[in-house]
Order: sequence, then C-alpha cells, then structure tokens
Amino acid sequence: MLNCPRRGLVMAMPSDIEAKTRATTPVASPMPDAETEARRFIDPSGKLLQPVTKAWAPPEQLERLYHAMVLTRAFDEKAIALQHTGRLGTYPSSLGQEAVAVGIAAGMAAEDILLPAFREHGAQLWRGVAMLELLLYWGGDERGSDFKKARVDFPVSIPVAAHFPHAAGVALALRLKATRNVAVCVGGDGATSKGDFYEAINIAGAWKLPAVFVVNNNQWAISVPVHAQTAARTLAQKAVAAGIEMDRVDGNDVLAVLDAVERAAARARSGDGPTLIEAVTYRLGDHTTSDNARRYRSDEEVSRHWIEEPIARLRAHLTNTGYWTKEREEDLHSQCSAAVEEAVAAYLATAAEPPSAMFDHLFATLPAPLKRQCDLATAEATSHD
Amino acid sequence: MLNCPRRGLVMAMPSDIEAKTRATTPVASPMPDAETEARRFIDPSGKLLQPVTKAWAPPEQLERLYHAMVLTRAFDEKAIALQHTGRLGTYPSSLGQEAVAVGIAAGMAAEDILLPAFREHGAQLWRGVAMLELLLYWGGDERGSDFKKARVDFPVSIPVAAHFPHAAGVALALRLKATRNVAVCVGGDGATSKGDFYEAINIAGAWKLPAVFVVNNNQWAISVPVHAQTAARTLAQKAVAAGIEMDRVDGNDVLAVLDAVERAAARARSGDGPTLIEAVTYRLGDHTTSDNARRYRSDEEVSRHWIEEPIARLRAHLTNTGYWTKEREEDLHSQCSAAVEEAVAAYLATAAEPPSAMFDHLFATLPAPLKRQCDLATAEATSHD
Amino acid sequence: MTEITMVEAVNLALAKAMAEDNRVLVLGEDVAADGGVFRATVGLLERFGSGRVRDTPLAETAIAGISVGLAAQDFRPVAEIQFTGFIYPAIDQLVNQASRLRNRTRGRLSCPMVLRSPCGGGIHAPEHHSESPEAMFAHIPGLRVVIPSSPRKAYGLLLAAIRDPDPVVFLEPTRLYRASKEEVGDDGVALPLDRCFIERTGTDITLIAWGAMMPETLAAAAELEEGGISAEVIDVATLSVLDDDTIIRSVTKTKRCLIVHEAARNGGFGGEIAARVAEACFFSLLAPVSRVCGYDTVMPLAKLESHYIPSVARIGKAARHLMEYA
Amino acid sequence: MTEITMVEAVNLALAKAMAEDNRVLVLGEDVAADGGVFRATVGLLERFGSGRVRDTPLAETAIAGISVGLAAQDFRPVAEIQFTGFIYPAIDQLVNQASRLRNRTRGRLSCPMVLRSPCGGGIHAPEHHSESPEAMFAHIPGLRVVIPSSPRKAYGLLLAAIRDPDPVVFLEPTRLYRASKEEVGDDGVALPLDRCFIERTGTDITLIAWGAMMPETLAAAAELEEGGISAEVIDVATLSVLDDDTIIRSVTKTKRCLIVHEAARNGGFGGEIAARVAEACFFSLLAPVSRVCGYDTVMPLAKLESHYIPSVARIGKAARHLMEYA
Ligand SMILES: Cc1ncc(C[n+]2csc(CCOP(=O)(O)OP(=O)(O)O)c2C)c(N)n1
Ligand SMILES: Cc1ncc(C[n+]2csc(CCOP(=O)(O)OP(=O)(O)O)c2C)c(N)n1
Ligand SMILES: [Mg+2]
Ligand SMILES: [Mg+2]
Repeated sequence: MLNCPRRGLVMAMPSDIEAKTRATTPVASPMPDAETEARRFIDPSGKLLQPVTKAWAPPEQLERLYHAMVLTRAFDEKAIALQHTGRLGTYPSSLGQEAVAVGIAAGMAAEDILLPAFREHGAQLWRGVAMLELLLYWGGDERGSDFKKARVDFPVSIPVAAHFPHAAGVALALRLKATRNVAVCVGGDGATSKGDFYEAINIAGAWKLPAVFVVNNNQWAISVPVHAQTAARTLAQKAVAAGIEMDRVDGNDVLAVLDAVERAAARARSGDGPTLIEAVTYRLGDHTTSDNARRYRSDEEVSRHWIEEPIARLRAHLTNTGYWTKEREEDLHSQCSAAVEEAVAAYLATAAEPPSAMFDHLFATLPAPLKRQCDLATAEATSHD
Repeated sequence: MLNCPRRGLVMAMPSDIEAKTRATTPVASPMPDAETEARRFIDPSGKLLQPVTKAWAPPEQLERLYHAMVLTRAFDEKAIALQHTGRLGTYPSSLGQEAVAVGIAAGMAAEDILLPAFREHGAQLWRGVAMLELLLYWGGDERGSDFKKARVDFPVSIPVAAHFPHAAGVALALRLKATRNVAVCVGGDGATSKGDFYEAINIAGAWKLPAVFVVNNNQWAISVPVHAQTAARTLAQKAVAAGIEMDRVDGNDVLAVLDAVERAAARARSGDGPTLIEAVTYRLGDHTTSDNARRYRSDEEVSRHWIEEPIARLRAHLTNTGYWTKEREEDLHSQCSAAVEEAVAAYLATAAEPPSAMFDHLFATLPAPLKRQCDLATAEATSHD
Repeated sequence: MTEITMVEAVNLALAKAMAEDNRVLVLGEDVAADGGVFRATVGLLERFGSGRVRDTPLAETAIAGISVGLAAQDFRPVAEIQFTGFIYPAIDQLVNQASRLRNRTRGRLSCPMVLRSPCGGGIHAPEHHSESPEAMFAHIPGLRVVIPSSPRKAYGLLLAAIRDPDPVVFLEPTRLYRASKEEVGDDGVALPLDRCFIERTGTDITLIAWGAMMPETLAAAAELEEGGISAEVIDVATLSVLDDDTIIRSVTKTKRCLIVHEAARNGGFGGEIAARVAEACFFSLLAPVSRVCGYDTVMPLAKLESHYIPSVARIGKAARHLMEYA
Repeated sequence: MTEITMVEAVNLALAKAMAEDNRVLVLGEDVAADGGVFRATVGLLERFGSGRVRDTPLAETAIAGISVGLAAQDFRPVAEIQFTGFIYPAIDQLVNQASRLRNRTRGRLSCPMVLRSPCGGGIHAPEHHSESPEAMFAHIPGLRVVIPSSPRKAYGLLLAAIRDPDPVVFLEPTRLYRASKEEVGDDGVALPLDRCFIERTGTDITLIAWGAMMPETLAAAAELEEGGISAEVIDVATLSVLDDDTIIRSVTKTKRCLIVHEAARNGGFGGEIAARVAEACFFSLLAPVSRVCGYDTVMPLAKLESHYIPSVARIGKAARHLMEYA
C-alpha cells in the first residue's frame, strides 16, 4: 500500500498515518515511569540518599522535625483514647502521615498562611496552634478555631476541597499586598476529584498566584482507594490541567516533603506561580474514630505499609548518625506525653460556652431581631437546666 | 564542590542534585510543541494534507458535510436577523465554528447521544433536530426542546459545563445497557475552567466510560480570551488530570473534527475509555446577539481568523478537485435558504402555548395542589387578556 | 417480622427496590465496599454486584449530575450524599437540571432519581455534619422533598421515592437512624408521597413537625396530655409537594397550630406552613400560628447543639402558651 | 445631579466604594475589559487597574471561594455572578464558608464580601437567566440578602453592603436595570441594611414587595387609590436580617397585608413574612395575610413568562379581595 501516490497530496498511506497519529497523540499519563517515582531523601531503612539542605542538615534541626512527628503521634493516640471514652468527638488520626503535616509546616515561613484539611494536626501544631485548641475543636467547641498564634491561618476544612479556592484568594491577597508570602493549602487524594480543587489550581495558574497546593495521598478516601478516584497515574499530574508546576515526593520522608514545599514556596515567592505537590504516604489508621477500615482493606496491606512509616525512618537515620540515643528517645516521649497530658487536663477543665455564644460571632454586630433570639436562648437554657 | 564525599551516602553535590531535580521535575505543559499543534486534513487553502478515510473520501460525502455547514450558517444569519427585528430571543451564532458542530455530529453514530452546549446548532441539525425546534427554543418556547427526532439527545445546556456530568451518567447507562453507543458532550473553552467539567472527565476516566468530550476552543468566553482562562498551553492536556486520552485538532477542518470524534468514539465503543478532544477554532461573531465583541477585541484579530474559516476551506478543496462548481454552489444556497425560510414561516405561525402549559410537564402527574394553581393561571390569563 | 432500626429500614427498602426493578442503581461515596458510613447500603454490593452498586469518586456535583444522566436514560439512580452538609455542591444540578428536565423537554426526557442524604444534628458529629437545609430544596419546583421519621416511614417512603417518576430529595435524620426499632414488614408496600400523616389525634392544638423533631414533638404531646391538653400531631413527611389539606383540616378542628423544626427559623419551611395555615384557617384560629425552631444562627458544634435543637420543654411551653389564648 | 438608571447607579456605587477604600476589589466573569454583560462595571478597569478589577475564569464556585480568601485577608471583594441562574455552584461557599467564617473562628477571621448578581425575569432572556432564588439565601444564617428596587436604593444599599463587615448577597433585578431613571447624588451616603422602606403610606392595606415587583406593586397601589383603597407599600430591600418591626407596625395599622414576589410561592420568602405578620398581628388582622407570587412551577421561557410574573392586575385583584373582609 505504500506505493499509492495517486491520492493527491498524500505522502503516506492510511495505515502509516494511523500509526503516526497514534504515536503523536499524547497519551493520558505523559510522565515516564522514572518521573512518576516520588522523590525522597531518606529511605525506609534510614539511609540518606541525597544531601540535606544546609538549613536542615544539622542534627538539631532533624531532631526538631522528629520531635514534631512524635508529638503529633502522641497527640493522636490520646485524642483517640479520649474519643473512645466519650470525651472527644469524631477524630481523624494522622497516624503514618506525620511527615506530610510536619514537612509542610516546616517548609513554610512563619508569615505564610496555612489552609489545612482536617488531618494536618502536625502542621497546625508546628505553626503554633495549641493542643488545647485542637482538642476544643474536635471536642465540639468553636473556640478551638480561635488560634492564639497562627492568627491568620485558616481553620480546618471538613468539606473536602472547599478551601482550595480560599487558598487562591489568600494568595491573590498576599500578592496584592506586595508581600512575598505564600498560601499553602492541603487536601487528600479524595480532594483531587472535586471540582473546587480544579477550579482553584486552574485560577492560581492563570493568575500565577503564590500558592502551594499539597495533596496528602494517603491512598484512601475513607473506603475508596486512590485508583478508584481517578485513572490518572499520579495525582501530581493533575497540575498539567492547570498548567502549573508539579512535584511528587515520598510523603513518609519529612525531608522530602519539606524540601518540596520550600522549593515550591520559593518559586511562588519569586513570582513563578503555584505548584501542586503530591506527597505519597499511607493512612495507617482508620479514616476517623467512626470508621472501621477492616471492612474494606486487609490487615496485610496495612502491615506492609508500616515498614515505610515516617517516624521510624527518621529515628533510624538519627540513630545511624550516632546523634540519637535510647535515652533521648525516652526523654522525648515523656516530654511529649507530658505536653499532651497538660493540654488534655486544660481541655477537660474547660467549661462549655453559654448558649448566648451561639450568637456572639454571627455578625460583627448582632442585629436587634437576633438579639431577641439570643436572649430567648439564654432564658430557655436557664429555665430547663 | 564535586569532591566532597564525606556527607554519608551522598553521591552527588547539592548543586548537581538541584539541577537534576529541576530536570526531572515534570514541567507544567509536558507536550513538546509539535504535539500541541492541532491535527488537520485540509489546510486553509483547501489543500489535502492527509488521505480521508474511505467512508468520507467520496465527494458526495464531503458535499454532505459542506451542505450541513452552509445550512448552519444560513440558519445562523437568519436567526440573527430575527433577533434584530424582535422576533427571536438572544441567540448565539456559531459563525466560523460550523466545522466543529458538523464534524462532531458526522463523527457520531445515529444511536450515540449528543449532549451539546448552546452553540452546536450544526450538530443538532445533522442529528435531526428541526430548524423549527431550534427557532422555538431560542424564541422562548419549551417545545423547541421536544425534538421529534434525536429523541434521546439532551437539550442545549445554557449553564456552562453542567451537562458534562450528565454525559458521564449517560455513558454509564449505555455501558450498563450493554450497548456499544457513546455519549458525546460538547463545551466551550470557558467550560474547561469549571469544576463540573473536571469532575465529569475524571469520573469518566476512573470508570472507563464510553464518552467523548469535545472542547470547542473558539478562543473566547464572551470577553475572556482562552489564555486568561488557564495557564495550560492546550486545553487537550486537561485530559492528563483525568488520565484519559486526548486529541487536538484543527476545528476549522470538518474532516479533522469528524476523524477525531470517530476515533474517540471507536475507542470508547471498544471499552478503551473516554477522550478529550480540543477543536481549535475561532468565534468570528459576537458572543450572542446581546454582545458587542468590539468592546474587547480588535477587528484586525477577527479578520485574521476569517482566513481560516471552515466553509471556504472545504469549498476550496471541493473546487480544487473539480467536483464543485459555481452552479452547484448557487443551488445549494437557494436550497438552504428555502429550507430556512420554510422553518421561519412555520415558527412565526406557531402560537404560544396556553399558560396551563407551565404545569403540563412539571411532574409526570400534576399533584392536586398544583392543579389548583394551574387553573388559577388559566383564569388569570383569561380575565386579563 | 423483626424489629429494625431506621437505617436498617432504609437498607431494606433499597434492597427491595433493587430486587424488583433492575433499573435501580445505588451510587455515592463509600456505598459499596464499606456499605455506607451509616451502613445504609450494607450488603447491596454483594447482592447486586458492582454494576449496580457503585462507589463514586469524591465529587458531589458529579454524583447528582451523573444521576441526571442515568435517569434520562431510564435508570432509577438512588445516589447518596454522605452528609447533607456536603449536598450544597449538588444544588445546581437539582435546581437547574434534575427538577427541570421533564419540563424543559416537554416530557421528552425525565429524571426519576433519588438523592438520599443523612441530615440534622444531635449526634455530636463534627462541623458541617448537622445540617437541616430542607427549606432550600422545598422551594425548588419540580422536586419532591421527603423526610422520614421512623423505620416504617423510611421503608415505605423510600420505596415510593424510588418508584416515583420524578426527582426526590430524601433526607434521613441521623439522630433517628438507630434511635428506636419498629417492626417493618418487607412487603414492598410504599407509603404515599402526597399526604401528611396524622400520628396522634387530638382536639386542642395541632403540632406539626417532621423528621428528627417527631420524637420530641410526640413526647411534648404526651406531656401536654398529662396537663389536660389534647394535641393532634402531624408528621409532614413529604414537605414538597405539601399536602396542606390534611394540615388545614386538622387546624380547622383544633383551632391552634404549632410548627416545630430543627432548621433555622428564618426562611425555614415552618414559615411556609404557617403562612398557609394562617391564611386558610383565618376564621378558625383561636391563637396565632406559632413556631419552635432552631435559632437564626449557625448550627453550633457538639457542645452547644442541644441548646439549638428544639427540646420537648420548648415545644411544650410554646403549646401551653397558645392554649392561653381565648 | 443627572438622572441615571439602576445599572448606572450600581456602577456609581462600585466606583465610589473603590475610590474611598483601596481594599475594595471587583471580580467576576467579563467585569473588566467588557465592563460586565449589563455594563455594571464599565470603566472600573480603566480607573482602578487590573489589580483591583479582575476577569475571572469561568468558575462560579471559585469566584465565591476566592472572595472568601480575599475577605479573610481583609480585602473587600465585590464579586459578580453573571446571572443568578449560575449562582447555585456558589451556594456551598456561601452556606458552609462565607456565612460561617466569623462564627466558626469566634471572630478571628471574618468575611466582608459582596456577591452581586442580576436576578429575575421579564427581559425575555434565555433559559436559566430569570431566576429568583432569594429565599434560599435568606435562610442562611450569617448572610445578609439585599435587593434594590430603584437607582437610589441600588446606590445606597450597595455602598452599605460593601462597607458591611459581613457577607452580603446583593441581587439586582435585571428588569429594573434600565426600566427608569432617577436622580442619584454621588455623595457616598449609604442606606441602612437594617430596615425596610415605606414607599407610600396608606391606611387600608399593607402591600409588601421587593426588587422587580416594586413597580407593579406601586402601580397596583395607585390603581387601588383610584378605587378608594389606601395602600401602604413597603419595599423590604433587606430580606435578611429582616426588619419585621417596620412591617408589623404597618400591618398593625392597616390591618390587612398582601405580600408580592416573583419567586415561586412555595417556600418563597413571602411565606416567612406572612408567618411573622400573621403571628404578630393576630389580633389586628381583619383579613388573612395573603400572597401573590410566581407559581410553583419552573420559570417559563420568554413566551410565557408574563403569565408567571405577578401582574398589576393580579396584585390589585388580591388586594381588593382582602378589602372584602370585615
Ligand atoms: C465535600 C465532602 N464530601 C464528603 C465528605 C465526607 N468525607 C470526609 S473525609 C472523606 C474522605 C476524604 O478523603 P481524602 O481527601 O483522601 O482525605 P483523607 O481522609 O484520606 O485524609 C469524605 C468522603 C466531606 N467531608 N466533604
Ligand atoms: C455556569 C455559567 N456561568 C456563566 C454563564 C454565562 N455565560 C454564557 S456563555 C459564557 C461564556 C462561555 O464561553 P465558552 O465556554 O468558551 O463557550 P462559547 O460561548 O465560546 O461557545 C458565559 C460566561 C453561563 N451560561 N453558565
Ligand atoms: Mg486520602
Ligand atoms: Mg469559547
């Protein structure tokens, strides 16, 4: 068929062309396998694979990261215990994902703004949110979102991905104020299926906003595994739709996460626009205290992922370098549990707000008709208590 | 700095690593320039660049496509005139985009299902929607969406991108019914910024649904140019986020559009999942009859794009091959305007429905309380008319 | 017949509907392998297969939109929105698409879909998990809004909703999911969607409520009876299209009317009912039509939610106040 | 002072607000280069630059969400949703985010944003371009809902909305955009958001309306006067938070009340007002509180819309009917 030159200007035969077209039609996941691999600094055995940046190389710095992850895990454990004994509401543990949360916060400047989902306790703690505040929030008290530090960080976003547009708005604000600060927004793998996620990264790209979007790919959205969320081979490649930078890192490696956030933030600060970072990790615990993950995944799968978990890994590294000792480890644990216990005591000693608090912050100034309802609520509470 | 082997296991220096990382960090638009070029069969001068598939190669077949485009343009012109004289509502002309609409419909099987936006008059006409129906709809009469043919095609979607999830649902239905039919959904470049667009293509990908999504990239969404919609270099690459196939064609070349749709539909039929097709064209007219495009774009830009327009191009090709003559051209035009005039006459002779029609199709069976309102509406109309 | 909870009744109705009509599909987040975060869909995947029971990606707009597409193709999708706090991204599909498809195509296409969603507060759930937005849906012409208040109602009304040829939003109060058990015969008998249910007859006052406020309202009626006040209690059940005949007949008889709902008072559906009753019963009423509702503020987190949700005491007090008239 | 149309008054207020406070930003589809599809934002780009006047990509959820982010950072975004028919994807941001940000952070963050949107029918617009969903917004605690009915109201209320420290949905009836002109002094004086306006005093009946129904309602009042009936006419203007004091005072005086709105009757905001009036004026009312509204069906396309929208005749007839009582 190759010798069929009569058809006008046709230089190649249909079958050829078809083959060519197939070859030049870009395929779904344009990234070669090498590139879909997540970047890492420390492997699961604690082996360092790449040099750490100057700022983070000193063991004291690594210890800070380690401390933050251990504290996060201690807090998580206690929160679950409180929930089981009826003293806290439904709680989403971050077990196994401490490196994502801590890495994000450690990669940010203090003046940057964090817009977390609901599983970034470690990031919030690093940013200065008090454990007491976290307990109040998850215990059902709005005062838990009135952070005494991190005053302009966003509260957690329970509605999945709804805060991604906020991050674009915050980033635009930071730009308009001529600061060099960035907005850092975190969502789960499930969040990457939601329209507001895409709308936000697309606008951030169109406007080259100083925003960093991080996906905590813990491979599950409650019972739905990430491969059922999307046919995309990676979540990082969602960035292609928005024409923004992407990065994909080992989310069990706190150094990899913080490095990615630092790089992305630096790009954003210098006007080079937003980045979507995928941090690949695993949700070792149930989705929340209301969930029973055994209904939909095997113990074997979970065990397999324990090998990769971020705390043991950094401990191994610190131990390998000779810096870390059993003694220090024990000290750290008692320090963390003391801090947690102190917060828990303060939490349990905190009385609920009066019913009138339902109205205190509805508007800057409560309109008269609502003032009447507020008085009614107070009266009802007194008459029936 | 390369000779600094002390740092544990580090094999390369920071600067190296940084360079490497930069190199392996996938960039925003992964497609080489060659691939961002749109595929075409016929160039603006009418020159054939690739052989046409057997089914479409006969000149009679090309004439069908040509006829459909000419008819669409004739219809458009008349509709605008009717609007200008107060006999039609706001109307979105498809001037310059006839190849997208006709190509889509011609690339579909009759049993496939079309879910159009609001600028695919040419596709609807090809599918059997009557010009009278189009006029009724754009004239403000719901009967215009009660197609006598194309009974299961969707009506136009005025809300941008809201019909993309419908296409996923229709495609799932076609799959569940064990048919080999596909859902073909069309949106504009503006539609690619909206969350429901992404949610739909992502789910269609995750479920490998028999759906074909076509973006009519006419480069403007009212006054917003496509480069302000997104930082993505192409709209085709939005597919990467969903992990689905993509294609990018010259939307002024009806053969390219139909070829892309045929290929995508074939993949979908054989279970290989959805495709996102970007058809690159240009909106030669105002956004609608309510718009004045001179407020936001230059005449020069518009003139420049007239060179590329689809009808002249196919005519040039047909003329070049000797098939088409001035006589045939004139015949075709009188044939088209006669058809349009006939439809217009029928439209103008159609009386509005009675007020009770507001209730006739609200529910399968009108609930009693609403029956009372319906009677009231009828009574009001009689008493005040 | 064994006694079952309301969430079990939902499950029973889903299974029945799927067994009797293979066009019925179940979709939503975590409805398949997990069986739903409240276990409403447990066992359906095993019984009906992954073609008909489908976990969706996390995308509420699409869940509603896909259902429209399926329904237009003659399937009977029953989609779940995991909590009503996450239903708002689906409103566009409900207003502009689902509720209008039949009308805008003059009957050529239709939209027999059900959107189920657990609603309301009182279970100490996290933020955004305690919403009562039924009034928003009731204002959408072409959409039915149904809220069951017991296992039997859940079973019969859900069957009716699924069989209905038009779109239905079906809100299931989480507080009632496991609050009590009732015998429910799996007989496939639907309850009507065109009428309110008189749960208790009385002569002095009509108490009107729905969903999760039914237990409190019935408890208040029992208390009132002890005080010598005979309250008729109506479970609205189908808010839209509203059967105001039953309501108006009752108030015409009792001459007093109190409406109870958990949603914020301002713009709540109680206002609509009050307006209709006050107009239709103008000459019968001995006392103003009154409402006990959530306050016009954001539903508080767990620590204060009991102060927000109308209590038996508040209902009783309001009813007794109305008895002081004439 | 020259006479200007309502859409010109909107433009004037936007310019004034931007000139007096550089935190005020304007964003939306086609608001910059094009000056808005109704020309409401014309000239702002030239005057205030592309930093403060911004065309957004076509994404309503994000338009609302970005505004929340900007507002939390102390900007004063005034976002446009091109038609109210496309506002539904923004409802999630309004309910779950904008209206709650201050409350859920106990005042730490707040959300001083305005979402403007052209609403209502009567201009023979295409499908989905004639929506009146104000009742949905009025039911959201923490959100103010404002609808102007004249150039002067548009100017003063929009200024107030922009200066307000909390979120406001500002619905502009397209039918009024160019319906009439009025002298509007560009004096920067805002109108209050906490009260209804008495447009005409009367003694026999109170007619209550807002937005695009004001001209019809005032025309009906004029007609009634010819028939010897003195109607007081109230322009609600701010639906939420509702100034029911003004309404109740009026009805206590006139003893009759008719509410007029274009939105569907069932679950419309007229029900809320009727419920409040019927309760508060129980002993004054000589006739039932009545409503003239859109029907409980989908807003029809252009050919039938005049049958849907309440007419002067329907309003007059209903008012005269109420006069027959007592
Ligand atoms: C919009 C929305 N829909 C549904 C839910 C209920 N829900 C809470 S968390 C969750 C899964 C989230 O998965 P992912 O984004 O991966 O985050 P992860 O829980 O794994 O951290 C769901 C469905 C929600 N919170 N918000
Ligand atoms: C959700 C939504 N937002 C806004 C509008 C108003 N509007 C109508 S068409 C249009 C631009 C659409 O641009 P595009 O998708 O490129 O399609 P085109 O008009 O170019 O065919 C806009 C903003 C709408 N119809 N739907
Ligand atoms: Mg996850
Ligand atoms: Mg376009």
